Amino acid sequence: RMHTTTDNTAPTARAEITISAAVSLKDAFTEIGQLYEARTGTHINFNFGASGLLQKQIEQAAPVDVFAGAGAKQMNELAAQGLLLADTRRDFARNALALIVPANSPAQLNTFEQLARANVRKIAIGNPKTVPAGQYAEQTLTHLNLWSELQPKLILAEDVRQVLDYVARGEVEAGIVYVSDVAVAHGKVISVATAHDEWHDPLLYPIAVIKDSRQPDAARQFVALVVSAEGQSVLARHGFLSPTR
Amino acid sequence: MIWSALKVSLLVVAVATVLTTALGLALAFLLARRDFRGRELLDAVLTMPLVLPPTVTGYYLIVLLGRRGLLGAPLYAWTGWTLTFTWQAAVVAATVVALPLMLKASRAAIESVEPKYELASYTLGKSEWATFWRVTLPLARRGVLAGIVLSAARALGEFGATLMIAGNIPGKTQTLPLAIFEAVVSGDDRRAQTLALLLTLVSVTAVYLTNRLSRAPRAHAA
Amino acid sequence: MIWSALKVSLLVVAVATVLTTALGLALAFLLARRDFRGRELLDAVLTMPLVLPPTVTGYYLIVLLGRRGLLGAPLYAWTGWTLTFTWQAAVVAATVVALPLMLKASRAAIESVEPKYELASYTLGKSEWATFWRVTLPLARRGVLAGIVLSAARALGEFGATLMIAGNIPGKTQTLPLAIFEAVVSGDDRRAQTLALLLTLVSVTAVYLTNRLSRAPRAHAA
Amino acid sequence: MTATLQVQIKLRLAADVRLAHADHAHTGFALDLAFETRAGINILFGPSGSGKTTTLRAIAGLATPDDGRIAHGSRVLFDSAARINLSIQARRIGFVFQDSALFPHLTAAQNVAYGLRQPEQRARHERVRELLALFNVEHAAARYPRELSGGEQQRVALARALAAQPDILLLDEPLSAVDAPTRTRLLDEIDTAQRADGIPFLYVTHNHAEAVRLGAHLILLHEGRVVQTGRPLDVFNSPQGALAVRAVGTENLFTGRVIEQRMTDGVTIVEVQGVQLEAAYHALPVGSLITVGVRAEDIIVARERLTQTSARNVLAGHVRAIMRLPEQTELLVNCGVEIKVSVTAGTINALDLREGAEVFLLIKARAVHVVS
Amino acid sequence: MTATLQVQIKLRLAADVRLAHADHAHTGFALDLAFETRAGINILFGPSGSGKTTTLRAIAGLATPDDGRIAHGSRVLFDSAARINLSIQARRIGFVFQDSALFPHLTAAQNVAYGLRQPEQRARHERVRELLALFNVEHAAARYPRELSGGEQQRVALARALAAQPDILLLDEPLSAVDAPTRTRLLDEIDTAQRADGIPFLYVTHNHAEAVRLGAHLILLHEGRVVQTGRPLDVFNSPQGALAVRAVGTENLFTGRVIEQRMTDGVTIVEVQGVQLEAAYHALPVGSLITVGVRAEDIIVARERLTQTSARNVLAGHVRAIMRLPEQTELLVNCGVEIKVSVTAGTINALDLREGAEVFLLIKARAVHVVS
Ligand SMILES: Nc1ncnc2c1ncn2[C@@H]1O[C@H](COP(=O)(O)OP(=O)(O)OP(=O)(O)O)[C@@H](O)[C@H]1O
Ligand SMILES: Nc1ncnc2c1ncn2[C@@H]1O[C@H](COP(=O)(O)OP(=O)(O)OP(=O)(O)O)[C@@H](O)[C@H]1O
Ligand SMILES: [Mg+2]
Ligand SMILES: [Mg+2]
Repeated sequence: RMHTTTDNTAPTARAEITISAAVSLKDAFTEIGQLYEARTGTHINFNFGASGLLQKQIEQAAPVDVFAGAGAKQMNELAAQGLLLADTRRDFARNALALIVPANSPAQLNTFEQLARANVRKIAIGNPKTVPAGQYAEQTLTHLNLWSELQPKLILAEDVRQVLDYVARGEVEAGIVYVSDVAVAHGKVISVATAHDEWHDPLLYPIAVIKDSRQPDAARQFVALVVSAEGQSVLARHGFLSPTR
Repeated sequence: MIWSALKVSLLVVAVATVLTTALGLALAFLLARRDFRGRELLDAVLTMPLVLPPTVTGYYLIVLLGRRGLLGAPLYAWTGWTLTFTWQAAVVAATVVALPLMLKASRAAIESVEPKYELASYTLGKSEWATFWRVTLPLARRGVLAGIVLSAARALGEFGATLMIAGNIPGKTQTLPLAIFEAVVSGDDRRAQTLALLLTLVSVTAVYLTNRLSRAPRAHAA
Repeated sequence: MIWSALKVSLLVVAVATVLTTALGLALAFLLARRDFRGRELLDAVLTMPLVLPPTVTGYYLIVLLGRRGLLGAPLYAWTGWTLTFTWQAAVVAATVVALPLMLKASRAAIESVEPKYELASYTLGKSEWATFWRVTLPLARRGVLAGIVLSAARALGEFGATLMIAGNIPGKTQTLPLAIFEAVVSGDDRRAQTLALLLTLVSVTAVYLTNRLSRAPRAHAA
Repeated sequence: MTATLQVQIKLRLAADVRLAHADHAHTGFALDLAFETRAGINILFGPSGSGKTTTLRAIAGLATPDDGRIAHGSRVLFDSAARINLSIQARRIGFVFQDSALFPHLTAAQNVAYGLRQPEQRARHERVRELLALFNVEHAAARYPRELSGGEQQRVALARALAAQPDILLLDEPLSAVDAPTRTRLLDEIDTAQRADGIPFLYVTHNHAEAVRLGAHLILLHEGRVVQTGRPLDVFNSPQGALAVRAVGTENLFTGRVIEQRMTDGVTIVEVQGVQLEAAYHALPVGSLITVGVRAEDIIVARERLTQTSARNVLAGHVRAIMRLPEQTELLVNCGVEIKVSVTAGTINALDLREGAEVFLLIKARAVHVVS
Repeated sequence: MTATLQVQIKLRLAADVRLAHADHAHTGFALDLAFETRAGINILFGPSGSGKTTTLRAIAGLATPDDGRIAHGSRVLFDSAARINLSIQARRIGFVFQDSALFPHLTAAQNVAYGLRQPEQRARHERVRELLALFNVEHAAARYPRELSGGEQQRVALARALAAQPDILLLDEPLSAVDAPTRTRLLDEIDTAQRADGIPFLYVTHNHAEAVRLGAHLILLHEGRVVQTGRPLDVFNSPQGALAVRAVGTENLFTGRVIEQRMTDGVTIVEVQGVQLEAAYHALPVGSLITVGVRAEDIIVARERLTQTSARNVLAGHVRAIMRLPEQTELLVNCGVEIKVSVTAGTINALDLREGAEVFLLIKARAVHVVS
């Protein structure tokens, strides 16, 4: 099978598209992908990774048909470079930021503001420069006037999983992740607060077809499926909120 | 899917190890036995992939070999084919990051071979080429083998650069380490553990067997 | 911030290289010159950090050495200090991932030393310890040096495991590779290039100097 | 006094046979021997491949016998029954290897210094110079082994072994690459060194002259077994059995005492069992014990007593035996001592020689050479 | 016919001096020599460290002279002026190294096979066996070099070099670790091999007997310079200058022709420049050219002619010169050929010897040994 799919640009007997998506979307998209394949007969190559990395690949003309990011930043930058089929961009899901603590935390933490307390010595967030969740966490903390004060406590992780691990293993007293990520830690972390939408930019998940796509129609079809009621219900089941409030 | 990751990994490692070995040996010989300007500089530059974060190496690879890359663009124009997101890309990534290991280990081993044996071979009428294969290499075999094991292991574990240039496409470019990464990030700890165990098993077995074989039937001092 | 990353990197590499060298030599000697059950298995297991994705290694390190880790918990209870997010953690990470390189390269080199020289040293009344330092090591020096260079380079480039256990705290645990990664992924190409150039410069210089020094004043065949 | 070294070992060497060579039958070598050293220099003598090096290796602890016992005086170095097997270092045995085995990363001077036991820097430096000078390799002090000639390497190896002041010294053909004149000088030095230290030396050689010159005791090896032991003279004069004969040649060797020195005539008078022999002058005090050799080929037989000849020794005797061998004939003549004389077949007839015949042996003083 | 090898080179060896040893003055060695080989075996003779190995290395191309020219017949191997420097392989020069340099990862048989030129497997196998047998090391065919004794290593190295069928063969003390009886056999084999191939052999040794036995031509080295060349006999008989004297000892060597074989007497009659000498029987056809040696110590001087002695040779002659040296006295006696006789100082007086005196030299047939 590996060999039959080697040639990813020439038209093959069996059509296939490549979808680069934020790794946090893995479970939801895999499910939607199965629906799609069953329906269209087109094979999907999923390429899950950090949004920033996926963006780099697309900028270097990787053969990608659809990009689904975990934040607006990467998509905006791709759009600015004219790498998207402009009319195909949609926001397909929304997320919220959760403040999490270890399951057996002694810190008695209930609000974001309490992060300033002395018994909270370390806080893990995504690296704002590379991880979308980190960017939103920064906005949130800035909005709450905590950003500069908390600086010395911050541990910058390269992906959400790292934040979860730190919190789950008690290396930090608290962390900020997406609401949809909390389930991944299998109860080792508890979400104690959720950030208000107005504390940060809209936490929207955009999707778009890449301009260089060889199968723009198949790609559009996938985007359509994601934003369809069917797709939305799969996403909802995996903890994502509807893009429209 | 576990098996497909194993299959991809084995394929990539096999091809990459062959490439690394061939390239590494050629370069090691050049660096060890030829005196030319900028020799040590070349050695130092070839060590770079060891120092750069693999993701960054991967990024530079994609800049070089991607569809719009310095080499990738002409290739695409010529053949309509691009390396990105193919298993061959994973091979390239693994080869590039593993090469310094092969190179350094073999160079040291080749340099440690006493020249008198090579000279003796020349007086027996053997060319430099024949002498390299039949005298130098056998006498340097421990170091060379260490280099091969190191670079095969490195290729097997390669992750960052592969993710960048080959992507993470299950059944196609998703190697064991990538599968582990994906499982970990998506919270599938069970799967992650299984995969890690598999990876451990494969590599421990391979290294163990190599060690045993390389020492049988008995060690001869060079 | 570039300079602070450089400073952290140099500190970490310096300490990690010393540790790797000491540990690697001891283990290499053990594996090369002592015959015990499970020897090849130990060798194979010690190769693992090369194969596992560094983040996985990092994760295991946290499980072992973190505040609630197997060894980390007692340490924390005892001293109130925890390794995680300190520069020492970066050292540990770098040491663990670099060790296999040192180990394999030196083992091969030590095994390539003709036993007759060690035996000659024993007949001159020198202990195994003295013989190791004064005969075995000098004769194995090329391979050992290659091991040191490889592991120093690997330590300098260490990224995944460090990120996991040491965090990415500018001025404290943010090493050059972490800074580069950040710059590349966040699209700050200018900064990425500057940093990569710096890293390249540091490592090329170091490797170049090591090569030159190790060959001066002239090559002696072992 | 010097403690003797007692060796009694069995050792099988199995070559590392690979399948490809299963057709070669002989792949092993078995050593099975017992001997004891005497005070002074002991010679291990035997043809190439007879197990000389292997024996030394077993004694030094570089090879472990399958069975047996090695002791130096009361100190047991190895005993398979008692499960004793001292480490190489603990044996305190010096070893001059057949292939030198100089450390390639050290200069000649550093190689010698390596074995020194004194800690003091100046003393070390001094001693190194002294030892290098002793063996005529001062000029090569700063050279690395690969920059030394074959003979120089051997001499540095000798110096290195002596530097470590071992309790026993094993020398494996230490002068094979050295030219004859230099060798003569070095043999003196080795002899002197032995006398100074008083430790047992076990010296491997296949050179007759070296064996006789140095040896107090000789152990004759053949195919891993001791075929004869004794004073080199005795072994060479009366080899027992075909194997021993093969190694010894046709030398008459006598031990006697210097009874007079005629400096002006350039002769030394030696008395051997009541018989006086004039030998070329050799500077030894009167009364010294001395060993002299006369080759069977160097003796002339006459039926009349001659006076006007340059042969300073004219010994009267009787033919005890005539041995006709395929290519040569040997007389055994009793002149008080038994002397082997090698003659041509024609001589027997020409001089009408038979058992009991009275003969005069003419031996030049210069043909009576002092071997120790 | 065999093309001669012409060598004319200058080469400085500088030791790798480190600062620590700056106090050792002598660190370099300079070779500066010119010679030409003759057909047959050429002996490179000289004391340890005189540059024999270095000379061979330069010829084979393992070391590059600073200056000079090396040619084999019309084929220029090296010429500093013309900037010619053939690669080692292109020179087609075989080299038996002083330290064997057998490949440690190959067995004795594989080492020999390594150099073979024939491609056919059976022929190769056959040839390897043949060569190993020739040098008496068949039993060790399957052993690795470190499992071989010193002498066995040398013999395998010899076989390996011959296997490659070089145009010139350089042998660096190839038999130094071999016992005397074995050596005698091997010298014959080497001689035979040379005659069969007809290529020039350059043979390094510091063994007199080997030099005389094998050598058609001898090049005497001292401290990197050629001090004398010629037939080994001539060089040893009349060394010119103090340096040459040092190397040659006290042998009389003559070339003559076999004129009669008295099998029953066990003697061979050799005529040397009109003088008949009886030598111990040697199986050579009448008419053969032969070289015989008589040591100066083995000759007895008499003032009267003796008949009833076992000395088969009684030569009348006149004392030409008397040389009194510190420890010995030498007569030069003219009996048609010039013969050196070594006597004690006392003999001179006792026999009233002076220049011009008539003397008779007594030489046993067995003392006239055939050297080639
Ligand atoms: N590991 C081994 N396996 C098999 N045979 C061996 C091994 N080592 C040595 N031998 C054989 O044992 C015999 C004795 O070897 P040894 O080196 O003791 O001889 P030697 O008397 O020192 O000879 P030489 O004078 O040539 O040095 C040789 O025939 C050699 O080939
Ligand atoms: N690289 C070098 N630097 C300095 N001197 C050297 C070097 N190589 C050899 N020599 C010296 O050159 C001299 C001649 O060496 P060579 O090996 O030619 O001697 P040789 O005649 O073969 O002696 P032997 O009979 O002892 O083997 C020796 O004194 C040696 O120490
Ligand atoms: Mg030996
Ligand atoms: Mg030499």
